[in-house]
Amino acid sequence: MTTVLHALGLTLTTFGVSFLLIAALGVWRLPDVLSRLHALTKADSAGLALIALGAACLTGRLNTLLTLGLCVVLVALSGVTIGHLIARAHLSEGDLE
Amino acid sequence: MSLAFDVLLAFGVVFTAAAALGTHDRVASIAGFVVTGLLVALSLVRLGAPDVALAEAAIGAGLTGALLLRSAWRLKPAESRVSPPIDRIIVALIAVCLSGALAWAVYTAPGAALYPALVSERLAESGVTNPVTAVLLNFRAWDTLLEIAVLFVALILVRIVAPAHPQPVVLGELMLPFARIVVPMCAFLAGHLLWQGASVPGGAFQAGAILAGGSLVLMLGGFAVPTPRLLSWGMMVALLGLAVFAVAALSTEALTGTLLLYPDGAAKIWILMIEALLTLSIAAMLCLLFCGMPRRPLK
Amino acid sequence: MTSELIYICAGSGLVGLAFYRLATCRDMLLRVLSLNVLAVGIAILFLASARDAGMTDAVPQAFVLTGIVVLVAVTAALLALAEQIDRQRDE
Amino acid sequence: MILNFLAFCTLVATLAALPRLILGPTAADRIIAAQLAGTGTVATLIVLGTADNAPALFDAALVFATLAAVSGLAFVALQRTRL
Amino acid sequence: MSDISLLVLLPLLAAVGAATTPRTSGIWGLTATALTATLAVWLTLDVFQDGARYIAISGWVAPLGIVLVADGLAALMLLMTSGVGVIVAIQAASWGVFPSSCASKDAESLRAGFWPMWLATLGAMNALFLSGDLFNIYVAFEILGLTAVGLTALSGTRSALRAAFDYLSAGLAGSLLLLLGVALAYGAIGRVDLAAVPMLADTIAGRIALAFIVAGLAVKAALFPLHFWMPEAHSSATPVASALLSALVVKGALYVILRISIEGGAGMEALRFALAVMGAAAMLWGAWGALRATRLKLLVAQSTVAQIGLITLAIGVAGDNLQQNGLWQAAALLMLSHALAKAAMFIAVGRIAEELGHDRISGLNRKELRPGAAEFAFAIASVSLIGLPPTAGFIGKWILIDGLIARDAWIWVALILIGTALSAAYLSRVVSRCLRGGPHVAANAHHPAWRIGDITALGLATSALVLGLASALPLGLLEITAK
Repeated sequence: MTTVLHALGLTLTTFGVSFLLIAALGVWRLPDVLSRLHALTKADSAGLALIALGAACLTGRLNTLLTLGLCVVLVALSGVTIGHLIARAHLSEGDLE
Repeated sequence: MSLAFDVLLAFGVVFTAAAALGTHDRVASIAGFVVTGLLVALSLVRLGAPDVALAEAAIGAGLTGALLLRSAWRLKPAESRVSPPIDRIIVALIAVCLSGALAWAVYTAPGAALYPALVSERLAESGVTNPVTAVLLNFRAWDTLLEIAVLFVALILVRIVAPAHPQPVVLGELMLPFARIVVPMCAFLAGHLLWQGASVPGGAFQAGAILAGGSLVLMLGGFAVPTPRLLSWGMMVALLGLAVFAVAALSTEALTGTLLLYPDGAAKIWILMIEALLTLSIAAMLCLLFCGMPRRPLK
Repeated sequence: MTSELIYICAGSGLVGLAFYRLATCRDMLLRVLSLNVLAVGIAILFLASARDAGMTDAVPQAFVLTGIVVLVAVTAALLALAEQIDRQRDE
Repeated sequence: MILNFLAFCTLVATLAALPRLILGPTAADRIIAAQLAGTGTVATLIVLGTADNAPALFDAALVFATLAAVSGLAFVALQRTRL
Repeated sequence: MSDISLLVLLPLLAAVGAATTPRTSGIWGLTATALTATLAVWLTLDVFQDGARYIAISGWVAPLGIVLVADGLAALMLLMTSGVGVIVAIQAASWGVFPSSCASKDAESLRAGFWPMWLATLGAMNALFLSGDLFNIYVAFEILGLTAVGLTALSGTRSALRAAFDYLSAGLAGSLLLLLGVALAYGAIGRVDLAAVPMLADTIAGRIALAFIVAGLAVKAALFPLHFWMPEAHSSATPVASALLSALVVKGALYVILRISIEGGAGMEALRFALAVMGAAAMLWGAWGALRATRLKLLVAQSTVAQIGLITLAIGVAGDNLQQNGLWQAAALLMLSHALAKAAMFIAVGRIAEELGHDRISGLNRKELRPGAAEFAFAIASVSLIGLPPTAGFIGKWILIDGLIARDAWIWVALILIGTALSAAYLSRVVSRCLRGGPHVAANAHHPAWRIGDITALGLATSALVLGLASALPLGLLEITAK
């Protein structure tokens, strides 16, 4: 049981980290603001959620689950909100500046 | 592997700091500085100082970042005038020598620390089990009292200078769910940090900073307009911190005959009470430092 | 000890960087930023020299914590002054 | 060991946002980069906490996540509030 | 409740009170300043009778805890601060203490800002003088730096704000240098209380730490060549604020330099030599600046640069007190006399500028205006600064030169004499114009009116004079050391 959980945790974390790496690559290489934003919000919240899930499996304690879950919710929420605001400002003004 | 992590982190800290200081674009400077703050907080975690890391993340990166952003648009664009190259080369050489000398001095220092033994020996008498909190509110509470005085004085200085209140842009309806989750989260987290600060990393300063962050969300989202009335209430709470801490110090002296020596067995209660009050007061002070003071009550 | 050395290098690098910027730049915001970077560098140096056998001494931690809070107060004051200077220049 | 490597990779992802932060060209790009770095730090802390088996770091990660939300909001809300 | 803790906490509490109720802040201010002065006198009497006193805060002794030390030097400094403070507070009260007496909006806003700042300055300086811990000194300096900047920015003009910004950033850089020194000291010997300074002076890493600490203090004390922020800040503030800044605030840093130099013992000789050289350079540079100044306030501010140089020179050549000579006592006495004279001078300058409507030196002798009490006070203060008998400045210089001659250190004697001659030269630029009477003044010239400023300036200047006659008192107090 423990080894299965461990293996699952490692797999999930690895997936999460690769998501983050892809997000970083996207933000770096994609051509314009909106596509970069796309890369950020998707990969970013998915990546963190996977990492948190993996970490929860690896530590195997339930009380960390709450903390990690709150982390994910907060980051996803701020990612969504701020992404939306940036996009809106970007579309209405041409650019924030 | 862990070594590679440290090397990359240290390099990242210096690199982001250089990027933040090297550009004349305001947003780039500030964003760079915020990221530097985050990476520094990470390195503080690596250095085994999670209390400080929490404070650096909350205050150093979060609130300082917000303050800098407030000012960025009110200040003139950065002057691109630079010193002549000769000057810069000389200064750069001096800076390199300074860093080298500093690194050498710190690295070769014998580091015969006396404190850890003393702290662990006396931790039991201090009333709390988190050594950092014990140092801050018992062993060296005098420093903390004066530190609150620093915040107070900065507040009065800002009141004298009276910068304009920040005017956030209207952000629309999506702010409501955001604030509904983030603000209670901040309040909860502040209480959590305050309570657990007695035993594990956390404490009044971190909690106060988080609380201030929550109020910032309310203010920036347009949910709490800084009216003069609200600001005067904030001012009262802010001033209460120093007043009560000083009065508490005097009363400990009246009770036990020694300044800031808490009565026998009641140290934990005293420390928690003072910390709870300081949390509110620090939050109010940080908030007011960000949003400016009520104008002086002139007729 | 090696990992401390790495952070000592980073800390003194930050101090040197901040010194360079303070000496060569007149822009108010960048000066405030440089002072903040200087303080951060000192904090890292302080804590790197407080490591002993894997444990970090609590007293320097308290010092650095105090320093961080003091720094945000002074930064707020500096920025308020800078804003007011530029506002008066406009008028 | 694997977790240490994963922590390293997360840090790489955090730092990979920096070129965008420096290059820009628009303010929006820099804010996106800063947001990504914020998420990266949270992720790094979580992975580090797992690797060192130090759940205290998860609390730190939570604080970081909250603060990342606040500073991200500040970036957006304080744009163009010129005096 | 002991007098030592009240000396710090009472002004801080009163500062909170004054900030909460701006309308009655003057009452808070005057009462608290007077009470603090009483406490300082009380403590001094106590120290005279029973010797130095210690308080271990929280019951923890150094190095872990913080110990407050009240020895003769600290008591003298406390007395100096609250003495000058009381008189300057009386002067500041002319902005209106009671709500009914406020003349204008301007006065009210000055009042609302001034009193909390001044009270916090008082508390921070007292904390500084009593502190026996380097990190605690750093925190006290942060309060002091902010209040000093607040006092500078009080006038609200753009030049004052600009000066305040430069002052605050220089002050922050200085205190960060101090903090860096504390960090290095911690790395070197693992503790940061003042009693550890002699141990620091014994090792190379410790000496580097001390060098950083002293460099930070030198920025704070406006010691040449780190004084760049100071003349502008001191000359663009309001007269009362300038008096406090120039007379008291820079003394905080000088006091700590003196304290470290006394504690440091023989290991600090190189650092002391550097201090003496910097002091001598400051003396000459400040005098040069004062000779070229076109505005009266700038001249007085530049003279502060020179006088700080003289005091630092005295600290630098003094050696440590454990050896026979008492030259460091000359430095303390010079600090005291400079505090009184410089406060008198700034207030007098404020009055003169008020009567004339400007403070250009070239326009000082107006035909239709006879010299008044302020000019007279300026002249007395000048006498004390130059160091003519019977002032305290004279006694301080006498002890200093006497000790140096006994050591055959003729170069330093010559430098001090040159500095004295230069100070006579630049001060006579003002005095000769101010006090010129006779045919130069028109027959129908009127006398300036008497104001509170005349009385306070005269009071301060006279006390600088009287202190010379009663200098046995401070010198006796300085004999009481902690060990």
